[in-house]
Amino acid sequence: MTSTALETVPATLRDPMLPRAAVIDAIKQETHDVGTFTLRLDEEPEPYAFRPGQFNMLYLPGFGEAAISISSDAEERDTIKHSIRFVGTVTMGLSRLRAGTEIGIRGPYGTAWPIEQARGRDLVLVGGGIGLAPLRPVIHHVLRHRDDFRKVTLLYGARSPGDLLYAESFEAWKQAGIDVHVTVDRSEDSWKGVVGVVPLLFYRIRIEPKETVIFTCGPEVMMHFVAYEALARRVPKESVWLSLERNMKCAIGVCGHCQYGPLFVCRDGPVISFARMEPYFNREEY
Amino acid sequence: MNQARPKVAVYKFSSCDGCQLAILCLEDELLTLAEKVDIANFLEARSRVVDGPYDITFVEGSITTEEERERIQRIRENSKYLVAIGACAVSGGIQALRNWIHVDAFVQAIYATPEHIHTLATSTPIADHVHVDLELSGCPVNKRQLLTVIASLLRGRIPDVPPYAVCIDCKLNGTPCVMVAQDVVCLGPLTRTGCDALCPSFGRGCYGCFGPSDMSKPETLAEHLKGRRTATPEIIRRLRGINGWSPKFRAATEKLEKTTP
Amino acid sequence: MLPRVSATVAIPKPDLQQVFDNLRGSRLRLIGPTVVDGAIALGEIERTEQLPIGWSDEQQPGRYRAKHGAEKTYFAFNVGPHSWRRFLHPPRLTLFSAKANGKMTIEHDGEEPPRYAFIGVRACDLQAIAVQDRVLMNGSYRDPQYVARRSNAFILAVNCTKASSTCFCTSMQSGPRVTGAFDLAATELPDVFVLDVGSEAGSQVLEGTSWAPANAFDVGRATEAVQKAERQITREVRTDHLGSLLFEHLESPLWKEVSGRCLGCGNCTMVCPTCFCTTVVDTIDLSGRSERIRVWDSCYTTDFSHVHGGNIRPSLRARYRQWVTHKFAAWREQFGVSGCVGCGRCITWCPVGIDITEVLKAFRSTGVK
Amino acid sequence: MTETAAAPRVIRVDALSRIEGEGGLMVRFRDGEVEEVKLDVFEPPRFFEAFLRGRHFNEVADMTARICGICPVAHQTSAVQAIESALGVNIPAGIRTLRRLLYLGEWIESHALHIYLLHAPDFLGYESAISLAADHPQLVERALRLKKIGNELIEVLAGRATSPVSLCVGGFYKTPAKSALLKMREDLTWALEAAKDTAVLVANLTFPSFEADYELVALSDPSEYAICAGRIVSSRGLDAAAVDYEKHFREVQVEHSTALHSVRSDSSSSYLVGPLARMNLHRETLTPEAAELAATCGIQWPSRNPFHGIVARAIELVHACEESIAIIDRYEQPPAPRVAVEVREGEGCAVTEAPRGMLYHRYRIDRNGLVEEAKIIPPTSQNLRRMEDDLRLLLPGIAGQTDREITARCESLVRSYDPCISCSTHFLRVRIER
Ligand SMILES: Cc1cc2nc3c(=O)[nH]c(=O)nc-3n(C[C@H](O)[C@H](O)[C@H](O)COP(=O)(O)OP(=O)(O)OC[C@H]3O[C@@H](n4cnc5c(N)ncnc54)[C@H](O)[C@@H]3O)c2cc1C
Ligand code: SF4
Ligand code: SF4
Ligand code: SF4
Repeated sequence: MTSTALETVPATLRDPMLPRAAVIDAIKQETHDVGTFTLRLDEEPEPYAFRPGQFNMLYLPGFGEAAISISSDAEERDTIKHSIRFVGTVTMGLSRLRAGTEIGIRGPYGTAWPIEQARGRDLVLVGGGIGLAPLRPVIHHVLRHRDDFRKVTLLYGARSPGDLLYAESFEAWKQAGIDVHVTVDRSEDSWKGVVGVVPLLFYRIRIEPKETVIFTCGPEVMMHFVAYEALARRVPKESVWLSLERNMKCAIGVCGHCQYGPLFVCRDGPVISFARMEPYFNREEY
Repeated sequence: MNQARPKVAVYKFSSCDGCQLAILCLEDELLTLAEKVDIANFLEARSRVVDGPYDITFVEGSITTEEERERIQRIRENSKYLVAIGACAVSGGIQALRNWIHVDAFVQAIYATPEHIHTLATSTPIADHVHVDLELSGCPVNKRQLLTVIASLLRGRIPDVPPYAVCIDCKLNGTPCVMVAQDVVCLGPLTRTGCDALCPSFGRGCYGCFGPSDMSKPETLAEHLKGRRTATPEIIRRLRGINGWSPKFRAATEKLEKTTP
Repeated sequence: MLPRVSATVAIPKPDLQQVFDNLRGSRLRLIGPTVVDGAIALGEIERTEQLPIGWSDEQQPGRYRAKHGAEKTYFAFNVGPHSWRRFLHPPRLTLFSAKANGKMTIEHDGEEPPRYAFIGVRACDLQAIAVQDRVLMNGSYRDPQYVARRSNAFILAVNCTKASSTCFCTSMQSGPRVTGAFDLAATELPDVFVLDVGSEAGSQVLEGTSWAPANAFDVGRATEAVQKAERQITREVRTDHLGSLLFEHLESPLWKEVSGRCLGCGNCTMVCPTCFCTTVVDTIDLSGRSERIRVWDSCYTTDFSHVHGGNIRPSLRARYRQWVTHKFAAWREQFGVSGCVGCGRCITWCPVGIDITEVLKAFRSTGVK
Repeated sequence: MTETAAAPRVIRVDALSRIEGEGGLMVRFRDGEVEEVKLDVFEPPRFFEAFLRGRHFNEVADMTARICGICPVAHQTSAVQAIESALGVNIPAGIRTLRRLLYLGEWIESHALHIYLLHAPDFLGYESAISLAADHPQLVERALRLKKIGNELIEVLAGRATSPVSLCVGGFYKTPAKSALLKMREDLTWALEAAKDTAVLVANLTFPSFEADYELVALSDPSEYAICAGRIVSSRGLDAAAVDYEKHFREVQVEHSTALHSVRSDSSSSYLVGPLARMNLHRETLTPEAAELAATCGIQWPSRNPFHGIVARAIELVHACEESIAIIDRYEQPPAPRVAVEVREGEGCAVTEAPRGMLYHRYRIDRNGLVEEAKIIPPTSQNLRRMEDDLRLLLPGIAGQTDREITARCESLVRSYDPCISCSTHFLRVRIER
């Protein structure tokens, strides 16, 4: 019986909520509450490819799923890296796993950093805490294609020196021609660097507003001040890109949790321009 | 809780035994449970008692005597993870209704030699006395929720007990709202889910066995009920049921009392 | 001989049973209105006697009464506590089960989704189905369960011949006359059903009935009956620039005022025929097996807006605002239609009777200034 | 065990296990003679009768369900029937039958729990059913399934087994469709067979030879095994209407117990209620298969051996399954779940047979429908005095044994009563002092 004039659908539509299996190849403890998981996927059912800024849903049976950005090199095809902060049900469950265990994965999802927009211009990456994870694929890209960009700057901060992610790579990044500025909220005796919140690092660099593209990821208040500093330096709203975080249950735009005004963060984000976000961004409890 | 067989203890304070019975009512899982954990101290079920410390301790009942007040301290010291189970342990239970009356007079009335009856003036929840790691509300607790808590702890997952109101489950079940369709007073919008919206499915109003939901607004419902011609004393009585002593219901009723002549 | 698609025919009312039988003969499960626990709800039916014959309803903010009368009407009531999304997008659905033992073993029972015939879909609800189609079936990802249930569903729509006090479909351009995709659309008259044939399938199920082309008199009476319903509608929402009005007033004190009366129970979202939000619950048992179960969620629950580090919308004010701005503002940007179809359920089934049309009116008057 | 002339030998069980609620036992011997026996009830009083005052009669069933997690149906039934009597409400036969079915569900659940999980381990030499399961898994699985079927019967009728929600003054909030009950039939048919096997199993246990001269008291009804109503009869000739309960029984306080003890008003002597009393008094009203088993199981009825309580319970379990099936087969969903109730001033009481014995509730209702006075006498407080008497009789015969053996025997005797201490509200540790 054909009814109600609807198009016909294939009988077996693959359920987009079904994860595929991935093996944990290695786990590297980055800080006291962050670990980087290296995952390996079978080529089946299809080879895996992502763009910097996108994320996966990681699934641990009996615990649930969590949205985690991909923090590895997009041009390195055989493995995927995720830096995970252990904060709640799923991530704590993941923290107990060992290499060799299989977990579930769906993805990649979401929008990517608009690297093309930065090509031939200055790129400023601004990260806070775990927010450096989704920026790292951009750094990998810059390292591979340094000549595509003019000045590349990383402004990064964490709560304390012990919370700094990927600290062992900072030197190599500097060598490769990235201007790295690091700050911490709270210093410790051994800390010789800058103390203060991330947006303050803007006072240490010079910005050519028309020629600069900014990518930022971190706590919402931090991004708010990053946008503020950028706009104060006349960087156009269209050149400031944020990576947002919301509760997510499906990552495919049907569960409703990640709504942010008219946007679904999973579908229209997580990477989105400040120009698009401005009417809704940082409104009290929105 | 990574060691081979965690030691589990079950203790009773002032209560009806219904919540610890929920463990025995896990008929399909009881024997598996006894394999996965060492039921080391559970007087209602077994005579053998293995000394603590215990990995998981379930405490049923409220504190109503001096002896209980002391005993809960010792139990806490002997327990790694303490779960308060049931309305008595979480909010003082139905016997906390005595907190608004003078039991002394009553003791005089029932007992010929009242001096032999030792009781505190109030019935209070476990968390008023010691640190509680997890509270599982309900009168009685839902055995599925209880099983989820145990299985979660065994697998190292933070137990997840939904805090929202009964209304949501009532709607999931498709039960037509008894308050709207039958003019029955229902505490569902104030009460934490866990019972699977049982009372409305029997055509009657929820009476609050699971205590307040995370954003329970008893005053707001009370205002509305007054407008619907429900007398204030009745509203007070309804809120002062199984979980009357829970801070939210208690505050609302005491406020209502002040505003009624 | 069967009528052509887009023909208008009339059948004697008892012939509806023949239509039911034909549908059941095509292995469809009939879902229709039936009296359950004091309300006209949706349930599985087989015979026309199970319809609420002689029943009507009376709806007001926070109040619903099903009433039995003397007349042998089949559809003399409006939408009830259930909507069709219970069947197209079920409240609880097991996605798959998994076993954790170092390996990921996923079991996904490929059970055939049920094939339904919906009896008595009202104009607003038909519009609501179209709204959910856009969310669950026309985006870049499609929910296979929804797609299967929806594509197989037969729709016998019904034009409303009375309206409840809480209806405002006229404002939302969704009723009371059925428009959009249906197989059959009926208008009930005292003696006959006047049917618009909307599809080949709609025509086929008239097999064996004593259908006849509707005469002008019947068509006239049917039109008049629906117009009568339209005249009964008193509630109204002005929809022009409604979205921008609300977005401009995200920080209005009105939110706090209304949410002060709100219980935060979420009933408004649960009865709404277009709300689509779901969460996923992971069960866990002693054997190490777990299930992932998709469950309707509501933007009123605190867990809904929970992220690590706190809650995005800790206050009820913010959650109430999320509901209203999603329905009336964001939805249009997201899916190109209004998220509200004017069925009035959220008004009737709000236990404290908060009336969305009044709330919007209040915004309108601040908006105009 | 060294015994000096001066120091008494004391045996204490601080907290009795495998019973419901908390109590202890203390036995003191002096010069080899039993000097004192005390069943300590330190379960704190919960003051139901106090806070029921001022509540509306419609709330009483929900509140009294919380007296006991194991026999809430018993409390609810006694409560609603007492109130119905106060308000002059007549309950149609169909609803009364449904209440009986609900009550039978509780008997099945409670008896299965007691027989297998609480008492049988004593006879089979295990400390618990959990250890028993290691050697005899099929026994414990049978027990659990029986118990579950009892619970499910309650759930179909009233939502949940602990604090059920459907019983109310006037009837039920909702009655089940016949189809819902028929779903239970297959399980109950299995349960009937399992109950029969259980009866044979327990009748063949080895029982201590011990007898006492009881006044047995139970509800009686010539037409059926009395549960929800009947006259109060005893083996010593008492035959009274339920309303005269308080004329024939009274409560006394003892120092070591928060539970009051019930005694006969005239003689101040103890009496026995519960399965053994019921079986002894009116076996003739058992269902056919239960009656057949009672006659052939090898126990001589009437029996005055309290340890035979487990057999009586098993035969009642057979009865409960058998009668449940019969009720389900005859069941027609009543036209209305409850009858209209008009508020009026009044006083009423009801006696029903809880799994553990007679349960008395009395209420006085004022003209606004609020409770003015409530009185609740649970079976365990009626049996407490009798338990102490039994222990006093039992001990001289076993005084020569070790403390461990004495303790075990005493505990088993107490368990044979299936005491429910939480239930005796105003109501175990064993202490033996020698
Ligand atoms: C697009 C995107 C990319 C992301 N990328 C990364 C990434 O690369 N790395 C990363 O570490 N994270 C990332 N996140 C964040 C990550 O998704 C969350 O931290 C993760 O979902 C937490 O899941 P969980 O189950 O472990 O925690 P949850 O159990 O959801 O808990 C989160 C937090 O809430 C607390 N909590 C839990 N339940 C409650 C409750 N009922 N009441 C109060 N508090 C509660 C927990 O203690 C914890 O602090 C990303 C998020 C998004 C949306
Ligand atoms: S918002 Fe209210 S009126 Fe609009 S469609 Fe939803 S339930 Fe109906
Ligand atoms: S966000 Fe709220 S209003 Fe929008 S679809 Fe979800 S539950 Fe409905
Ligand atoms: S139904 Fe009413 S009270 Fe409940 S959340 Fe909606 S508006 Fe608030």
